[in-house]
Amino acid sequence: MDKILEVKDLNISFHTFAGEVQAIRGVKFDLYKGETLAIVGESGSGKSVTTKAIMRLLPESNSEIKNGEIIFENKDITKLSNKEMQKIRGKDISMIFQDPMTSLNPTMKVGKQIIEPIVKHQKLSKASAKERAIDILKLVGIPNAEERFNQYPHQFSGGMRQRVVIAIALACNPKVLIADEPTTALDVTIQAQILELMKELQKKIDTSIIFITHDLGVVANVADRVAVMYGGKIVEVGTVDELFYNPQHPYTWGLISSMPDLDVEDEELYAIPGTPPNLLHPPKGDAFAPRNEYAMQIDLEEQPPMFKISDTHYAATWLLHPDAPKVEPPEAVKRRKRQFLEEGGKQS
Amino acid sequence: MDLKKISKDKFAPAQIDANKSEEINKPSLNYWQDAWLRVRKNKGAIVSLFILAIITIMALVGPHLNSYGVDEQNLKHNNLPPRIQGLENISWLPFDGELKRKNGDTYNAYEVKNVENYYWLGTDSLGRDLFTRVWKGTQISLYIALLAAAIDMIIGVIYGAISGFVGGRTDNIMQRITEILVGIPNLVVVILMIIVLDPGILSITIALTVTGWVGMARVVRAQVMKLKQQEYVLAARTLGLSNGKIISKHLVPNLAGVIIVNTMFTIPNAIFFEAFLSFIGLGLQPPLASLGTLIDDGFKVLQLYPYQMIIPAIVISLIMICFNMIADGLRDALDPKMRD
Amino acid sequence: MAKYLTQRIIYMIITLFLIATFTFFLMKIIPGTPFTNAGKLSETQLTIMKDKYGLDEPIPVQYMNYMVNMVKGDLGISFQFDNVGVTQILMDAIGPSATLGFQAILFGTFFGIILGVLSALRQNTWVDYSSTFVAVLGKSIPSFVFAGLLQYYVGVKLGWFPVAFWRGPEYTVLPTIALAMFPIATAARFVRTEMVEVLESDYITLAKAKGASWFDIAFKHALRNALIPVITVLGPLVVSLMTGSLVIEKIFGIPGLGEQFVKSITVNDYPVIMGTTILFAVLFVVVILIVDLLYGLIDPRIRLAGGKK
Amino acid sequence: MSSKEKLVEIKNLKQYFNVGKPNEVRAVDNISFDVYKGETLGLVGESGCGKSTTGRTIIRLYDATDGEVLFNGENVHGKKSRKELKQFNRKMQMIFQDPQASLNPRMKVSDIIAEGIDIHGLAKSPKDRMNRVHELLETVGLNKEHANRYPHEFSGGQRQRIGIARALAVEPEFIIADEPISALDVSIQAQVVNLLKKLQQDKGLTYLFIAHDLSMVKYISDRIGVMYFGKLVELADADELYSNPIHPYTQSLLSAIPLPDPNYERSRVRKTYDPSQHQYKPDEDVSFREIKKGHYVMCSQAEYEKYKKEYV
Amino acid sequence: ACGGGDTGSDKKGAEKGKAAQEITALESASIPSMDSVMAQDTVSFTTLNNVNEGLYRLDPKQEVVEGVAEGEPEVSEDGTVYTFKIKEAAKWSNGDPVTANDFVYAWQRAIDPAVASPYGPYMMDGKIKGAAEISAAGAEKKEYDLNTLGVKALDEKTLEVTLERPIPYFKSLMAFPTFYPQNQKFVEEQGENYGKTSDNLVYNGPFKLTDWKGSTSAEWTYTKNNDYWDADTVKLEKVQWNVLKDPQAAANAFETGEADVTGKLSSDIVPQYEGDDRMVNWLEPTVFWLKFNQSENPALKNVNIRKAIAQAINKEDYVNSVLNNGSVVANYAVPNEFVKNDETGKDFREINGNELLPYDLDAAKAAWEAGLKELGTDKVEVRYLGDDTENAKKTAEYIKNQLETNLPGLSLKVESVPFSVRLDRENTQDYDIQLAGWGPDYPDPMTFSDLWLTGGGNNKMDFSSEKYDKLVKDAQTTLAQKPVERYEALAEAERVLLEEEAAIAPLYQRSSNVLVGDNIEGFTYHLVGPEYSYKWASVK
Ligand SMILES: Nc1ncnc2c1ncn2[C@@H]1O[C@H](COP(=O)(O)OP(=O)(O)OP(=O)(O)O)[C@@H](O)[C@H]1O
Ligand SMILES: Nc1ncnc2c1ncn2[C@@H]1O[C@H](COP(=O)(O)OP(=O)(O)OP(=O)(O)O)[C@@H](O)[C@H]1O
Ligand SMILES: [Mg+2]
Ligand SMILES: [Mg+2]
Repeated sequence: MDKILEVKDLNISFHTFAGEVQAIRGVKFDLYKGETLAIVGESGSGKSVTTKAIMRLLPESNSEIKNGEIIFENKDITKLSNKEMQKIRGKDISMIFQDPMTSLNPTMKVGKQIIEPIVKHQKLSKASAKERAIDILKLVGIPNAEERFNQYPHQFSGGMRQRVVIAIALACNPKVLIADEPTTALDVTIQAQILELMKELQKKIDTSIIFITHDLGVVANVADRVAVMYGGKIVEVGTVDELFYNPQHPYTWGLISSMPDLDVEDEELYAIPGTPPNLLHPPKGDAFAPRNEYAMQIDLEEQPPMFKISDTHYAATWLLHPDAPKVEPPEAVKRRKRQFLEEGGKQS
Repeated sequence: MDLKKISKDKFAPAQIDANKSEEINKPSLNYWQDAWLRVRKNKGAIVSLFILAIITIMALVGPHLNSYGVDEQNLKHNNLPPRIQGLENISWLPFDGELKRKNGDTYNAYEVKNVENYYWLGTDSLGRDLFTRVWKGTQISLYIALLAAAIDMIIGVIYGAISGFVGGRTDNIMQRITEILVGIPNLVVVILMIIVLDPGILSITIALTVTGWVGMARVVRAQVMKLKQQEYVLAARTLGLSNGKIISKHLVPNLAGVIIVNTMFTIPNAIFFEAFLSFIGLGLQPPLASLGTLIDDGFKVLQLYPYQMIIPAIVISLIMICFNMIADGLRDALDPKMRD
Repeated sequence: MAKYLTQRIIYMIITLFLIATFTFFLMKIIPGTPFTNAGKLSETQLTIMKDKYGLDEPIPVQYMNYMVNMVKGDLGISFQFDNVGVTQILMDAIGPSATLGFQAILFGTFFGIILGVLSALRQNTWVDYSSTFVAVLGKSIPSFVFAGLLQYYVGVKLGWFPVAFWRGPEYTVLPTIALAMFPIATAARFVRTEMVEVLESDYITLAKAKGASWFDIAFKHALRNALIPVITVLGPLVVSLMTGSLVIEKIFGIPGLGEQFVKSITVNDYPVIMGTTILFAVLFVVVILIVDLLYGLIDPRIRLAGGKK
Repeated sequence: MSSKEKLVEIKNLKQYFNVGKPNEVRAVDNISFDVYKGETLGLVGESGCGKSTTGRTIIRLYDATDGEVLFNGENVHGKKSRKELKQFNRKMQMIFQDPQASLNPRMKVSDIIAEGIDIHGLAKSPKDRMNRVHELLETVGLNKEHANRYPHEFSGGQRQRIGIARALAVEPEFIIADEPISALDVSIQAQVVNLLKKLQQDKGLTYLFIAHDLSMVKYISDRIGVMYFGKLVELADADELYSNPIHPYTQSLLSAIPLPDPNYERSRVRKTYDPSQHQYKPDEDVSFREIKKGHYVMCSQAEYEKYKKEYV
Repeated sequence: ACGGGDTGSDKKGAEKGKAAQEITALESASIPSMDSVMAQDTVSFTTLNNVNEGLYRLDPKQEVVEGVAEGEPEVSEDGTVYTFKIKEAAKWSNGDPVTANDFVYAWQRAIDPAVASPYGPYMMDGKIKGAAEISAAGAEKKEYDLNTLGVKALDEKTLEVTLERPIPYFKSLMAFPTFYPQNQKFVEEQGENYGKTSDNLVYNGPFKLTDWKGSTSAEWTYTKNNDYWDADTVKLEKVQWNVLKDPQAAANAFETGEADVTGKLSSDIVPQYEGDDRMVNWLEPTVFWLKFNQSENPALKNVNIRKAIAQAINKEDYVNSVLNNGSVVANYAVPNEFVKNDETGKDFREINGNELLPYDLDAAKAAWEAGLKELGTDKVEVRYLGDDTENAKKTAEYIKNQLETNLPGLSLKVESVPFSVRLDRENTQDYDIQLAGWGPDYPDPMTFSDLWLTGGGNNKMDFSSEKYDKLVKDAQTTLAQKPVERYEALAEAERVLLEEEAAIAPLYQRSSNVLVGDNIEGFTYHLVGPEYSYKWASVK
């Protein structure tokens, strides 16, 4: 598979009143053509910052890319001029944001908002751009597209607005689509529709998607591969099956076990203790160590490297060091693994 | 890094203090300290604050820095331009006591009038020392501004808070009242105030406050309508807190940012309004002067004695710019979104 | 919509009625004499004059008469001018004032908005500081000073524009600029504040993500959203500018309302004071209504529903 | 749930907004249910269906348009003296959705928590007051040092725990938790849910738990009500509802829950719900009927029979 | 082609060539009324004076010369009946002749209570026979007969006027616009509209008013009236008027050539033109003084206190440094360069000179001490009422400073109020000391002297001196036809008023300054009534 986007050793800091926030501390991943890469991790772990860096949407006033490259079609995005970047945005790489209620301009007709990137990037006339926009509206499943074209966002329901946002993102058949928590603000039924829609569209235009979410259920639904972020780093990456059925990082274990299982009753939920690290003063060693019940001396002193588990599966935890004591993952994780083996057995 | 080189004992379980993970390692800053931190980073605001402090201090001590009194008239010495010891020989500084005639000639007014004294900022048409008068005027302008702002804050905030919080018919009526107040030209209201009260600073202050608070009330009302739906207000209600307490304990403190910022904008308006009143002859009674009246007086002789207007104009502009910069700084710092 | 409008208009009428009543009684307690030559008038003559202007009737009767006539559109006759109807005076004077005010508000908001937008786009840079500086200057220096400076330097020294009078478009240039300083300043300050906020919103980020240029972002996306509060403050400002800036009118010799108003106040020309106040109030409530309707035009969310969210 | 004593009875509750105006909203439209002492009743449904409004009307943040709420057999709505109201405020408390928005940013944590104590005069002295605050902080898993800090210094989960402590301060019997975990991080949600469960066990609390995350609701609730457009469409024991959803909306809702299981997700079939599928006649009596003991569904007589048949 | 440029050069060419007889002038206010009967302000009077004419008018030397009257009137022995002949050539601009009836009509209107002219009764009561009675009847809402007014048309061109008592300056009164004729037919035809615009007026003066759109109009034009009996004297074809209130703006307009004549300059502008030939300066017969209200404040009832205050103000400094506009110190109550005795040709001021109640610090202090002793106090508090104009405020500041410095124990509370309020408070005598001024309506010292009669309409400060009253009454009655004795009596009255009683404290006599382009000849100002005449003006 071809790599379409490569993020190499990215380090990003924010200069704030309180000091330097090291939001991204050496993030590295690849995106392949046509795949969906889900990035999960908790709030503040740097998911949005990473993707905003790809779009070059970080606030100019206080953000700084300290190190690293973002290679897209042999160009390093971090080095492009604003003009060049404007050409890429919306055309080659586009983005969907979390909140459909606020990401549309309330004073601009929906149609105009869709047309804008089309006119800008594809140099179409207004009329043909309109045609195209209506097509896309139909594509994302908006009934009466012609009529809706001339309406304002407030006349749309939340789910429909998110579809419009998706339509905007797809207007120019982007090569990469970044979806930053596109369904978090929606309720489950609409979320399900949107997810289905995205998958369908991906098939049609063959884009690569970076899909950010907290929700492991959603990840299970959409992702081909998953990257788990914690404290400004990617701590585990692998295919969706590897990640759900054979997770290696204790944070991933924590995440999976804290989800209630519909079948299991009345047993206390697993909760990851403590609070996320403060990136103003990132810990010396493994950022997860203070919340890690399996933490070792070394976790407090040194950051773990990425250990390879399989060709597609890597995790950054000292537990994978050959000298580390073998630990058992939590029961919830093991149960999944068992399930998987049974079902996997059945399938094969 | 060579993975093999790590000594085995490093893989012993670490001692993690469970409580420690809940620890907050940020220093405890309350909201105001936090805001102050941010204001401090805003150079414009800090410089402005500093200048304003100097102006305020000068307004208080300035009139006593030389031997001339505020109303000390010496007609023989009238209309003298600025002259400062030591600076008088630096030709590019405007402190050499020279004036220009209409035909372009310059002459030294001090020599012409045979005056030995130094008037740092010159004298006015009654031969009063402008240095003393400008600072005295600053005092009055600042006083008017602050007093007006204070009343504005009190009436505007209370009115707006009640109107917004109670809502419904009360709100409707209160809104109509403000509409009527704004609908009547200021001048008419001012006349009324001046009839009812003795002319002077107090009546001006009250006059400008009669309608001056309406802006504040509107802002506060809008904010209160937003805030009263906030969950912490609802929480207070479920706990059984009375409406008055909710307004004073929960709403007003959270309006502080808006109130302060709005006040900062009110202050220049108040100063300006006073100048306007003086201009149309409803303002201060002589020999009191404010910056506004000084500008007004100076304006009349602008072509002959430009310094008489320029000096108070510089002071008033400085004050206004400072207040505006501070307002901007505060607005950014007290941003309700509370960026960490 | 119709229902909403009716309701608004009823409120407007009530407001106007209250304002008229208030001013009427205010006139009655104003000190001073309405007769400019009172110093020369004997008691007998004062009696005759009062009789002529109906000032000898009991106040409630005067009030009723005034109100009834007002409803009929008759605002009485002026004391200072001989036998001239107040309506006539106001109609003569509003033209120049309105023209000036209108031009000033257009010119002022246009430049104010540009200044404000630039400020917001380049927050905390020299662009921001200098535009703040200009804006604050516009607010802190009384407009008569600007007027005087413009008249002397641009009119007399440079000779670019006529220094005074009211005869044609070129005569409006200097007073318009002088009058526009305040709206420039006001618009600039408000636009900056609002723009800063709007520029942080999600839909602006989305616009950027679409590849929009900064120009499109500022003027197509952000400005309109930033304009609502600006309109709120500019609305009443329009009225005060339209009804004339007395000082500017005086300096430039413009036969407008402002001058008229101040003069009528100083000579206690009650009918003119009242008439002007009522005109002002009418304009004010109408402008407020227009502003409310404009909200809808600018922000479709408020449209038609009739209420603000 | 040995004793099935009713703590709260909601009878034909209605809450309309903007009554008489063109934009009238029937946020809660004639719903009735009971909450038993010591149980957790979950309330789910899509966004905007009236869950929060139901909760807020019960606690009297809104005056009900119609219907009544009985607490311990006593009507909560209707005329009340301040004292009675205060009394009632102590017994019923609420936890809010947004831990950020529900804490006054200008108040210290100790003052936030002590607010209820102050209002109801539950502390004898300032020292006693502080002790109570410390106790409450410990109860929710925070420590004394946190008392003097401001809300913005805390993480979301910690803030929500402060909100819980505030509600507990007046020792209520009944707590309405309006989406207490929706705004929280996955890794933190579990902490809060565990805490709520523990508190229920220790203090015998009764919860009305509003959420739209159905897996959490199932985990914490004894019974679950499903709302749709201001109406309660189904009410049953948690397990029963999950294993035998009857109302088509419930079925659709359940089929939409994404599970953290790629295999399952790959094979998932989603059901859609279209209210017109019922084809009710205009005069048809659509009401809440008991299909099985404790399992109620909003349906017409015809549907009732159909469901009953299918159910067996 | 470039139109703008063309017209520009055309204009220049015209200006350079033979001087067009057109000038532009500035006025500080619009014309409130063009109905001579209703007019009550200088702008109206000035305009009326240029577009209409009474029996007589004032010339550049301030002498009374023929207007529509033919030669001198016939005066009866006792000086109470005047018979005027009206010029045959006197015509209205609509072609009608000016007749005696036009005067009768106008004067009857002026006194008619139903018309309520503000100036009519003021000018006529006590002078024209029957006037006061008609006013009084009107005020009491009684019947009155306008024909009882002492004015009659003996025939088409002969007018007879009967006076209450002999009035030595009566002829000059006839130059005052209130006594102008009105074309009855035209006025009645116009009805309500009479005087509304320049089209609703007829003219019998040197110019016709054109382009005047009514009272609020900010511009108007005088156009030469070719039907005027003395049209040959009139050189100017056109005088274009504009209202410009701001004095600095007026000077600016003058500088750019947009105006050839400005209105009166404020004292701030005058120094800018010091030594400039284009500034025309003259002494106005307007005197400003402090009035002491002797009705309430016990201190002001004391003559020593009044004298002290009157003499404690350095007027020289005040006039030179504060006013600085050519105004002169006034140690008198009747202005200088105002009236000359017809018989001796000497200025009234020559009798008393300029030394009544002058600035004298020692005398002031002595009087102050004495006054305080008499009052038995060492602190005196008085209120000072002044206008709220810039100059008046500055004056207040100066006077306060002078008095408080020079008279220990005196404190002055300054109250600056709008003009109309000051008038009102004068009427109700709600003041202690007031800065006021008085300008004459006719050229005779009496216009100043009768102000201070006991109970006089303009006294309004409870000043009462039998001696003073007698002297003035004599001048009005027994001495009316004896000019020399009459002046002596009035001068003696002035001495009593100031030196003995210090009833008022004169400050200064105002000077007027206007800018007049150096291409203009024959610019004419007047000291009484209308301010300017353009009949004799021309462009060089
Ligand atoms: N403009 C900014 N200024 C300062 N710090 C920032 C800024 N934007 C992000 N950060 C910091 O960067 C870190 C990562 O933020 P990011 O938005 O990427 O988190 P996230 O993983 O997307 O979280 P969420 O799930 O809440 O969206 C956080 O600590 C945040 O405080
Ligand atoms: N104060 C109010 N005025 C008018 N309408 C309201 C008000 N509060 C709520 N509504 C409306 O009532 C309906 C129900 O709202 P509610 O907040 O109860 O829904 P919800 O089920 O809690 O949704 P969510 O899951 O988004 O919290 C919505 O349509 C909402 O717009
Ligand atoms: Mg994010
Ligand atoms: Mg809700």
